[in-house]
Amino acid sequence: MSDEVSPRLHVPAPAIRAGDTPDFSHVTIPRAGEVRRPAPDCGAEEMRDLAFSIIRVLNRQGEAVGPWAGALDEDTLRAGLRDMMMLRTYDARMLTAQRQGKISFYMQHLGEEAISCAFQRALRQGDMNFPTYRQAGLLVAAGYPLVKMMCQVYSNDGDPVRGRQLPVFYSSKEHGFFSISGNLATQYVQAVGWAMAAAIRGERHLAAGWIGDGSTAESDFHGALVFASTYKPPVILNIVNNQWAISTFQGIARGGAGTFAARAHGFGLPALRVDGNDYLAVHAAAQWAAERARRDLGPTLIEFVTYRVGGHSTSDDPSAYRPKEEGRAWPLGDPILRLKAHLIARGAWSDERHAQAEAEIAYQVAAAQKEAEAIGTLHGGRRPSPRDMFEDVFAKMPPHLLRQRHEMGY
Amino acid sequence: MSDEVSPRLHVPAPAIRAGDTPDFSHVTIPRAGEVRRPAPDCGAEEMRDLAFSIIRVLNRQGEAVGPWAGALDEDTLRAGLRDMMMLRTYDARMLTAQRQGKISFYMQHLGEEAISCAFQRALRQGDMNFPTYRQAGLLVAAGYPLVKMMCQVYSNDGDPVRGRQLPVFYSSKEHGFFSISGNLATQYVQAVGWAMAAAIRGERHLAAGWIGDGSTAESDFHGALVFASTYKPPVILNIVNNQWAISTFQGIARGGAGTFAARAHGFGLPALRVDGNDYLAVHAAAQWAAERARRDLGPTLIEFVTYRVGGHSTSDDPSAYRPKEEGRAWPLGDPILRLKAHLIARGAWSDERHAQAEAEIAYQVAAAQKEAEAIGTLHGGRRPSPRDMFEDVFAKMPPHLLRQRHEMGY
Amino acid sequence: MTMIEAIRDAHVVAMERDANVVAMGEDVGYFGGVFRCTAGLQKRFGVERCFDTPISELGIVGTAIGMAAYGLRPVVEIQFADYMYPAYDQIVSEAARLRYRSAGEFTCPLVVRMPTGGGIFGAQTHSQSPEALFTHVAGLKTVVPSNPRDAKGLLLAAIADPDPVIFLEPKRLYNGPFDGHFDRPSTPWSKHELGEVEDGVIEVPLGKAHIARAGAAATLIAYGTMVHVAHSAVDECGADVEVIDLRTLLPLDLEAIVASVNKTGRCIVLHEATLTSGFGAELAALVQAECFYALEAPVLRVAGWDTPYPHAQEHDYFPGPARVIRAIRAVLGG
Amino acid sequence: MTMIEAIRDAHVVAMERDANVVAMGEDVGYFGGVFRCTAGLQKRFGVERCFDTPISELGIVGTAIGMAAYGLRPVVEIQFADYMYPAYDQIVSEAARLRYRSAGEFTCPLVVRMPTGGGIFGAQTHSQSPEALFTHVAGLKTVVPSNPRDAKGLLLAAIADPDPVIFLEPKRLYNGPFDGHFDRPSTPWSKHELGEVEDGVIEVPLGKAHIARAGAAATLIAYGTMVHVAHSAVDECGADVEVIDLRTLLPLDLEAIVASVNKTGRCIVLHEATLTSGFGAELAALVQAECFYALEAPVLRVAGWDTPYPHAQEHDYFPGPARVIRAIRAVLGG
Ligand SMILES: Cc1ncc(C[n+]2csc(CCOP(=O)(O)OP(=O)(O)O)c2C)c(N)n1
Ligand SMILES: Cc1ncc(C[n+]2csc(CCOP(=O)(O)OP(=O)(O)O)c2C)c(N)n1
Ligand SMILES: [Mg+2]
Ligand SMILES: [Mg+2]
Repeated sequence: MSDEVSPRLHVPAPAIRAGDTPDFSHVTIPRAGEVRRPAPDCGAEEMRDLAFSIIRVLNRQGEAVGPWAGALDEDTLRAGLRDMMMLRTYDARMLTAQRQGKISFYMQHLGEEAISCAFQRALRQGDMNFPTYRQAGLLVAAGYPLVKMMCQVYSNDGDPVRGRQLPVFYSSKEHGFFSISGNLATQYVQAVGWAMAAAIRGERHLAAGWIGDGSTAESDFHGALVFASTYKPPVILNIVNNQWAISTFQGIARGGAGTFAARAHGFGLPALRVDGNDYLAVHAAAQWAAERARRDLGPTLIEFVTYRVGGHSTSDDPSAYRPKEEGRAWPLGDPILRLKAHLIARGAWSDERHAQAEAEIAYQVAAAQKEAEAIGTLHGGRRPSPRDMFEDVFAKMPPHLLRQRHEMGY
Repeated sequence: MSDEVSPRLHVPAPAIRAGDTPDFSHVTIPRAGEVRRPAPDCGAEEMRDLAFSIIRVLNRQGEAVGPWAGALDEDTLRAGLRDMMMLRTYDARMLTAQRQGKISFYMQHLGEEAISCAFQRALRQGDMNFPTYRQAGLLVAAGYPLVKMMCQVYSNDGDPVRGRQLPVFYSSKEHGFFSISGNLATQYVQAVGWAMAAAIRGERHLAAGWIGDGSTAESDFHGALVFASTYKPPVILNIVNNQWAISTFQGIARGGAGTFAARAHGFGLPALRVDGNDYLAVHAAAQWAAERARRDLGPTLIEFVTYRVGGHSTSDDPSAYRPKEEGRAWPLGDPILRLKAHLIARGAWSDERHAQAEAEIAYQVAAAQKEAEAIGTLHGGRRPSPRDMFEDVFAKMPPHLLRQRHEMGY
Repeated sequence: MTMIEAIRDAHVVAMERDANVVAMGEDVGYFGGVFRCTAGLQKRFGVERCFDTPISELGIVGTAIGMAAYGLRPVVEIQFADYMYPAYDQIVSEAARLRYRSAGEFTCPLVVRMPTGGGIFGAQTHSQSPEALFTHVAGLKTVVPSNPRDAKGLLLAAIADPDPVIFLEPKRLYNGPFDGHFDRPSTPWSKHELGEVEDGVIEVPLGKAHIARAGAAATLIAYGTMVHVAHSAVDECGADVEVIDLRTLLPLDLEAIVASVNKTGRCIVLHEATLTSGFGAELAALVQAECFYALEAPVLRVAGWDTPYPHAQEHDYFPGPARVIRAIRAVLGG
Repeated sequence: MTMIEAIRDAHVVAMERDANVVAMGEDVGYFGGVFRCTAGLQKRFGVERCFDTPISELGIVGTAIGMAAYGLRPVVEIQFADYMYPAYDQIVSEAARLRYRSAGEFTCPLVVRMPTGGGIFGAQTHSQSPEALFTHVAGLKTVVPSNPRDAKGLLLAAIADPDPVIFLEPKRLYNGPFDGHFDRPSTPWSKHELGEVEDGVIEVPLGKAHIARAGAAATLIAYGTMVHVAHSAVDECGADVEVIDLRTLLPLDLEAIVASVNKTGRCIVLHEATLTSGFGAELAALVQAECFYALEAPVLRVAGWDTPYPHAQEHDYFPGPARVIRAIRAVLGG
């Protein structure tokens, strides 16, 4: 072996960093409609190619093309557009509230709205999401009251979780939205357990796990795939690949692998890779995976390819580690503009109706905010009591906690 | 979706259980020589097929055939045979010692001897194994003194780790054998870190991680693959698939996946699947992976297919969960008999020489045992002092430990 | 009935009463557990209610949390407490806080069983007593039975509890009481009155300690194996010592402790776990605060040394009767 | 110099002295850490000595153990202490026991840094103080600095140490001392004498406490943020209280504690972590045992409540000066 060399540490790095000109020419984007749609009972081995392409429905002309185009009616699509617009408006308002010091922290969805909004529309009452902090669209699309969402963010007296959680860590069983943890990835494996419970009881509910690209490196991701592939419960395992994990580009978590979707192959699970900025593609993929779950055909892994246009959170300034304009250069475009264009192309929408909807939504969100702020903000108004701090540690307060509450003066 | 059904929990189970007749007809065994040998710098994507077959060199006639046949000379092969025989004899002796109550516990290698014995012969001084409890062949093949091994097992005063560890939890830096943990899988990721350190320093050493089929379910397996695929250090990640994890058949850990080797694909790492009962195949695969490491071509994952013929440990009675005769039915045969047949077919060995070697080895092992027992056993003779119990918690004993040692009377 | 049989019996009773109770873990299904605590359950209740899992403690507890949130009552086994660490994040960050962070919307009625303690030559990875790593975590209950009857009753209470319970089973007690005398044969439970366990439901509530032996000169606080060590130490030294078997570490029966120490004025705390930051620290801190004016001697702790659990030296490591007697003499002389 | 700058400076000094020192963690490389503690290191020392890692605390610590065994001296960052649990198995079962189980053949000179404590509205997952989960584990050293100078000196000592050191950085102190008064603006370190940090190597040995303030009436034992809370409480109540800044929890400077309490006869232990089984329990247990005859009042503990760290109520959760003053009054009256 004359070719021996000293080893060196290979540290993946993005080609483009802060200060450079954005460049996504290395990202291969297949044409819309190009990727085949296997039957939902197709074996994982027969569809490995789908982990290496991107399922896309909306083409540049705003047409829905190819086998994944689906058959969503115009009302549903308009509702979907509205969900995304609502989420974006809500985000903008809450960001401002954070800058005004009314809330402590916020995390937005900019550019990723299609994923959670479209996915939720493939679920039914009784299904359960195990979301991360970047899927509030699940709640919006499920019709969760805006004011209640805001009260959570404001940690005021209307907060259903009594001020105990960071802003955006919502919880609503009724809306199929599991309480958010804050520890990355931990809930991915819980989603599998929830689906196992449905299978044990023989009840027709499915679970959806959510994880970010960066978080796939965590142990719980593996635990989820191991248990999902073993017991084959009705679970959909979603990866939202928005290219970044705070300052770290997805190459660090992905290593030398082709795609995150391909992780499923080592477990014999089918995987889809989907344009996350294409409302119709997201919905079609979710529908396909949900059908598998409902026919007891087992778990599906879906990688949604998207881009985190905003900062990681309000504590983050992305211009320190990537080009400022990278978001605009992202080749999959803006999910709202794309669905809007599609509806217009279908003759089911117009710029005027869009502007009007925008105005309505802005009004609605502003009104909700007013209502929420009237209850209180983090620092003023009606806020949860210190007494609340001692509740719900256990179902029944044990003596030592009661004593501590008394010591606190409550 | 009219095909909807209630989900149910799919719990994988082996076709054959205790009391049934062994049957391995579902295991596809390719003919020896059939699997191609890609160049070591072949891309992972170009060799996915190798994770779904089994690299085999020795055919039924004892001939070494095909592209993996290698060129081990007869002396080396005879040494290999001797290593395996030695390990088997050692195991038998120690098993008996356990039954006699001279040691607390033991774990044998029966049927798996080729893997650790042959692998070690592809390593060099300065390379480091991170073994499990079933790779003592690494030590045997590296020339570690038998008496010292036994002293560890006896926890006597000659035990290099001062009686602190369970029997078989050896440690020898000099022989490239990292201290065994007892917690499954934890050391797999440490092997990657060790290799990263070699890469950071630019030093020509490689690391080999070891894990059992059942233990691939642990988080550390994932951590190891994530870090290995990210930084591409000189590491070989071995999976010993001996079909069982205590009472649990490999289907529980593997779930619906094709093979354990295929887990590498989701990480863009090349994987080999190898007949673990074929000394030549094991060596050839190890050599191939070592060449990749030494040419800084990155990590390799190898699944060794074998069968755990004995109980999990001396605490286990496998007849409670699998047919008694399953070991004999295992289609890959006995590694010692197969190498013996090969050497005989090559004219480099004979039944007589084999019998003589057996006698010599038996004598050697018995002599070593006598020497070790003369020092002490778990319950008698010269044993580590309670004083030893307080050493090595830290490099320098802090006051509270000194105080405790004094309290103990030492 | 051995403690193993008692634990198995508790499973049977709970699984018959409530179809939501499921058992799982490594080797727990077909084989019935390496200590046989779940033997027969799979046959009796079907593969969907008692099954083998992959070797991933994270996965076992993580999926069980999802199941519990769904409405099941999973009872999971960690093969040895020493192997709970991969599941620790799920236990601490998830199970313990789910009710709190969702304000009761989602809950986690989960029991995590694990064999603890040494005395079987299991060395560093089959001997640990990690109870203090649970008692520090808000939202967890921690239980340690010392005999078959309590094991059955407490396990039933744990399964019925609406919150996560860590159920630590001193493996050295599985087949008979162990009083710390390695040189003496141990009696099987069948010859011990606490081995007599009633059929069906037994009530042993969480959070209530048991005065295992009444006495007036000093209070020995113990749990699990150390209850038996306490008994034998007291027998041997002949002093009039009260022994409290805590049964539940959290919630703690502080009332029982305070009443005893106020009476005796002297207190010794026993456990097998390493001394520093062990649960004995909490007990000593509480006792000195609550009974300051009654105490006639400092609260002493007898515990495992601050080293990993060694193999060959395990008799030297184990805090046996000799050390307890020395402590009794010290507090009585103090 | 802020505490962030001091920590960064310690890295620079250590990395310049010893090519084996490497830094890694989530966002630690290019960006320099979410708290900027490693900013500039990648540029200065190259990508092989300071790099970003995948989001796997297990992987970070697990690979670092392998590196340390090889001969490097990794200094790894866990982004928040709340996220150390996935690495806990590697820390407890591996790093802590490697020297022991190999009888010194393999060692683990590893530093695991993590920001701890609350006060920044970080809620349950950005506020925890898990020190007691480390002090219970044989083989680990645990360090908590309370100011920039100590942070630099202790971090240098930790990196030079031959064994694994858990280095807990009170994030509320990163930019200035915080005395528990949420309603007052906090002074930056630049206006504080402990913000004056010498260039180059500073010696602050592990295992030595610091008498942060001398006094005769009672002893306040604190570390990290609570040192500043102690100061302000003492200032406000005007009592003659001695404040001990432990700096290192394990090995503990018991001598300094005993000397102080034997002098004052009264003792209060402070920490931000939940009360039950917190490190304060160990301190109280030790003090009552070592200073029994000197104590004129029970050792009191002021700590975080036994609940998860809440968001909106964090000022109510934090054990601030008011609670400390109440405790001072109680021990002085006792
Ligand atoms: C266990 C754990 N480790 C670290 C963190 C800190 N953290 C919060 S978000 C984040 C990045 C996550 O990236 P990704 O998974 O890609 O999700 P995204 O933010 O892009 O949606 C990190 C490291 C955490 N919350 N939990
Ligand atoms: C973290 C952890 N969990 C559980 C165990 C208990 N245990 C020891 S060996 C074993 C089975 C391992 O099976 P496998 O990985 O296939 O290795 P094999 O014994 O077949 O060589 C189990 C469950 C352990 N040692 N560590
Ligand atoms: Mg991301
Ligand atoms: Mg196995």
